[in-house]
Amino acid sequence: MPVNENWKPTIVAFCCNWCSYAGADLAGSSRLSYPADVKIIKVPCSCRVNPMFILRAFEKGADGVILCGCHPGDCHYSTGNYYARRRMTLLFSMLDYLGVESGRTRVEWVSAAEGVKFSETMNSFVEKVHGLGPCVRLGDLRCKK
Amino acid sequence: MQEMIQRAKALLESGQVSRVLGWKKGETEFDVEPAFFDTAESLDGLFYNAFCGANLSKYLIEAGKKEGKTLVFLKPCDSYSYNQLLREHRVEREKAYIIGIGCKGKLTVNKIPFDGILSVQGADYPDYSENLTVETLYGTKHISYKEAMLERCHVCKGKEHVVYDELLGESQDTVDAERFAQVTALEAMAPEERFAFFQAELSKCIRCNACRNVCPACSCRKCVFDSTAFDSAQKANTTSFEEKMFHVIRAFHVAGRCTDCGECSRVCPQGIPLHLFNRKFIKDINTIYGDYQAGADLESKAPLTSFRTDDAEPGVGRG
Amino acid sequence: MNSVEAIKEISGVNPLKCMKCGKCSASCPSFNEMDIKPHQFVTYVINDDVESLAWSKSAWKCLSCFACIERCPRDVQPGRLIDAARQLLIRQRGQQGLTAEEIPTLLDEEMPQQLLMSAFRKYWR
Amino acid sequence: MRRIGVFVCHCGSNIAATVDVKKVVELALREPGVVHAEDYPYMCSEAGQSRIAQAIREKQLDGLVVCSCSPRMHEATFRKCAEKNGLNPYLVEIANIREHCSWIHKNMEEATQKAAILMRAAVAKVHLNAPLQAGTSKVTKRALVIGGGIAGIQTALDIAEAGFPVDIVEKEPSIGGRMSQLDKTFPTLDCSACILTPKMVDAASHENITLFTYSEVEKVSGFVGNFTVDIRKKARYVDMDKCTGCGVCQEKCPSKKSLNEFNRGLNTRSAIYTPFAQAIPNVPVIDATACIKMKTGKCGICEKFCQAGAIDYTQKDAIITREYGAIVVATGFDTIPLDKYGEYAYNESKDVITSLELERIMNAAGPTKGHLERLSDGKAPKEIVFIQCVGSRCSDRRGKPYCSKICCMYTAKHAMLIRDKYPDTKVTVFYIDVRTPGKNFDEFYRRAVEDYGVNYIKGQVGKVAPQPDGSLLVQGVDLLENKQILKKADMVVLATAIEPNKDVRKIATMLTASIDTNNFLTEAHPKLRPVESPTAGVFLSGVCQGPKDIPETVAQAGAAAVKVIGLLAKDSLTTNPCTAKSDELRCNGCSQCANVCPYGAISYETKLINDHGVREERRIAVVNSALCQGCGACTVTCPSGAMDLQGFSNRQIIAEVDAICR
Repeated sequence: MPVNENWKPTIVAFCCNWCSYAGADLAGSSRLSYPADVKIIKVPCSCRVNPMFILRAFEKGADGVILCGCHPGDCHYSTGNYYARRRMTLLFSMLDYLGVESGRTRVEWVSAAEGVKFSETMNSFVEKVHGLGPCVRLGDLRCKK
Repeated sequence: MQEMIQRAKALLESGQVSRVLGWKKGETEFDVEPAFFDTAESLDGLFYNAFCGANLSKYLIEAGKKEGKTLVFLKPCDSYSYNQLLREHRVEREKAYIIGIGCKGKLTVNKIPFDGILSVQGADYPDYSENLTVETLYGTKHISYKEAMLERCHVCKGKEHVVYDELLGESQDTVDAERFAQVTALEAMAPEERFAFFQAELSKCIRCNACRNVCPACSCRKCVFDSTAFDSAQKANTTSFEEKMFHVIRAFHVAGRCTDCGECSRVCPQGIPLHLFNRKFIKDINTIYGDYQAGADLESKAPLTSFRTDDAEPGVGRG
Repeated sequence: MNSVEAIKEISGVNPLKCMKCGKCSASCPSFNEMDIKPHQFVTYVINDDVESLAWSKSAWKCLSCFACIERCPRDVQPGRLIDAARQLLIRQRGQQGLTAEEIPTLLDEEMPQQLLMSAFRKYWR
Repeated sequence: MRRIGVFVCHCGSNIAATVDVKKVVELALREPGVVHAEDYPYMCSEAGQSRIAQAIREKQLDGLVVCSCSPRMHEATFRKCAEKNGLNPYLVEIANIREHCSWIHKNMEEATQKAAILMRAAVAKVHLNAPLQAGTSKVTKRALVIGGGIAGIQTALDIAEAGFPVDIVEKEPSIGGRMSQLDKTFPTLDCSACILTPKMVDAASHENITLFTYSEVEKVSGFVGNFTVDIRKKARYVDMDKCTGCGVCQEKCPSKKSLNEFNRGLNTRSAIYTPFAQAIPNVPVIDATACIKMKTGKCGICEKFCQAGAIDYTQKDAIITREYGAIVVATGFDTIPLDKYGEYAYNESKDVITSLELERIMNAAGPTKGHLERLSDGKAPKEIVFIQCVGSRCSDRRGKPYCSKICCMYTAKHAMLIRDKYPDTKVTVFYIDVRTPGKNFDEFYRRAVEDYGVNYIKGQVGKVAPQPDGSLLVQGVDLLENKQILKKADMVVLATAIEPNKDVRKIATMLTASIDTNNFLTEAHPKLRPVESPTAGVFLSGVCQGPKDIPETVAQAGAAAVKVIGLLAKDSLTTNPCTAKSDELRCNGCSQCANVCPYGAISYETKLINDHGVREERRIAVVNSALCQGCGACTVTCPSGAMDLQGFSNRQIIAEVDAICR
């Protein structure tokens, strides 16, 4: 599907308060730009992200959802991101199974010191989602044409 | 069947149990439904044949709230569901007297491709014949037993009961297919094909909630889809969140807890192969985190409430 | 790929892990016959000086006894580097080691496979 | 509906240069519930805050959204401002339009649009914010110190001096730890016992300190301020109240073949024993595995000779349950096993010893009564080789990747002491680097070289080969001379790496304190909170946190004590109100949430529930808000959505999602 160059994707980024949100702050204070399409929602820990939030975002019109948390082993709550990792592994695999483009979901571990990584991650993720175009499949899952 | 009735009567009369949970015959022998029996006389109506597919374990949640013990007949695969409920503290072991009943594969009338079915012979337990004789409005027809068997019996987990007080009757191995073959076949398809497949299947859904109501893992006192906690209770709205995501969310909620009992697919009035969602999670769990069978025991750690520090990163298992 | 990269790839060793403790040289039975000592070998690789290694006696004096590999506390394992340098030199000179057909007659069940391989490279015809 | 005020900060030009703040204000006023919106150059300033105060009063606001810098910067400021003006602080939300917007975007239109969306999400969230009250929990004014070495003793003494009761749990029969095994201490060379024993006596006699020796921590539950700990007091078979410490039992005991742990197994002890003469308490224990009476029922000699009648073969382990407000881990270290280092011949030759064994040999109470002797033949060694970094700085499978930190100094000490006492004994040290940062440390090492003539060789030892004549052939290298060295020695001393005590993993698990890959306990912050564990109420003292020498250990012990005192000085603790909460009407009691809770904050109780007229007993989850740290792991395992996180509720996050995707 040819993608309109002027089309802007909607991207929701869930960031854990302790590492990734701070990493995003560092990207900001280091003036490392990434597209304005990314909107960050702060959660205490990556393990707070319910798969329902991700599905909800897609249902309401998001084109990509990314979850960022502390690196495994560095979780502020010691184990939260391990659970998040399992949940997202299974959820993303399911979405892929349903035929929803796998490029629309991502998990990335970004520490508070990784402003550069945060910005690079967002840049590459937006580029990927932009290439995929507007997300229609999940919404159309129950609308046979 | 007579053995079952006698044993149930004895237990009821001795006061060891206060009621019996089993099946009763509907209009025909292929129309069977779960039933409670409170008296010895009523037990004459207890019925068990190859159409007793219904998993009785979930009824024990409500039965457990009543006085005294409930005698229940559990097929091997039902006992997994019961064990899982036990694990989740939804039932108390002391409140049930479990007779593990033998199983030789369960049938569904939906797989008998004849019109005007009047009766089906050859499905009596414990004796059944290799071929079913089907009386229809248009004459007598034949179909093999296996052809009319539920999908889940072709990939049966095994005929061993994982929990019981006593065993009754014999079982017979029914496995003749690979459990994950359907999932694997779907995975091998192109994303567009998969999408088309699921879109076609899910578009049939009428949101009758039969799958949810029958599922032993969907035993929440109040379903998330009936509550306002997620802004998800919007049954009337066709473009709502719930409408689109119901089956995905349901599958995730039972992931790691689903015993693969297959009831969802059995009861779906639209014939949607709902087990394909649950079985995808089970397959992923098995390949990524190691084999796990929900309900097999009470101790092992469930895949979604445990972890390893060297777990795979999200993205594995994708096409 | 330059020679240093080739040595790193063949040996699978990261010479930068070396902390210059000298345990390799302390363990080496051929130390006195070597012009470039085992611990120096690592430094030469780090400094991209394969030329000197190529003309050194050391590559051919190493007995492949693996004492340095066994004892190196940093997993740098100079013996592997030396062996890799040897392989590289053989390849560059275009000379061949033993052929596959000749190997069975030389096999000794007691002999470690690695040593066998290393010796084949060294004592080519 | 909430009456919400939106405050858009310019942050000078930091925000205003890229975001059209007037436009954001204008858009804010269109959002439902927003009754006030304004912009100001510096919202966080006194003047900015007074504008917020004024708006709260005049427009009766019950929700604030501040569009400004990161909440990590000024969330606390604006919450305080709200609280001062009668508004619950948790009714404030920050839209981060600086770090997450103006600083990274150049296009004003785009940035303004994004700022407006972030504002919208914050407004949507604040509609659902509930006023939260920080709870309080009481503090049990007693501390537990696990480990009775110098770290534990010092921490306990400092806490006790501040007036708080402290218990020390020590698994050995006596307190004193590793330091009691040392002969002299660097860099002053004063006798270890001379400086340690008085502290041990102080600890034992302090009215605020209770010693539980020969005891282990069995179970820990609770949380900061309110720990409950089970301590297993192992059977001593000697009545501590009756024993006078006369020592006759040890003399008379016929079973004398047990390895003496205190002397690192270099000699033997009796079955009834105190580990060393200055042991505190000075009450022996009976080693049940060696005692003839306990094994065969015949003997009972100690009982016969005990004037005080203190021997009691029937004693059993006892479990003591005590409550504490804070726990200090001071479990110390041991040397690593040397089985994997065959090249040093440690298992082959009695004359290859570890440095800790040398301490015992040099000590007057040691196996050789303080004479430097070879353990093989009792001869005085004339040539001693020290090998540094045995198992330290090893990134291979055999050793430890870290520097053990103390070895350079104690080896210099040993070398110096030997050269001082036995001037005709030659001492050679093979080293990789000499690391002596510390007050008077390098001077100390240089004295060993310059004043005592210790021969330091830069290079490692490849092999130690025991010779038929009983000597040891050391093959090493001198990297500076580029020469291989063959040296005949009479004794080889290995500076063996240290590792955390093997029990630390068990203890860390009980405390839910995290440990690193080397089994050292992790500090809450490596620089700014070095003596606290990430688990609230658990503190670290000594080598359990990382290699340390005695001065550092004592300093850290004091620092840990200060943190404990600071905690115990409080009557109650304020708890984070953003904790999980279970809706009892929807809870299934399935226990999935408790399985993922890292703090053990979720318990279950059976409660009579009235569910829309249906009254029944149900098993439901209950969150201890003092324990809950608010990660939210439980909320996602809960299929019915009964478990929710206050301040980050399901509906709040979904509202944010909806606002962004709208």
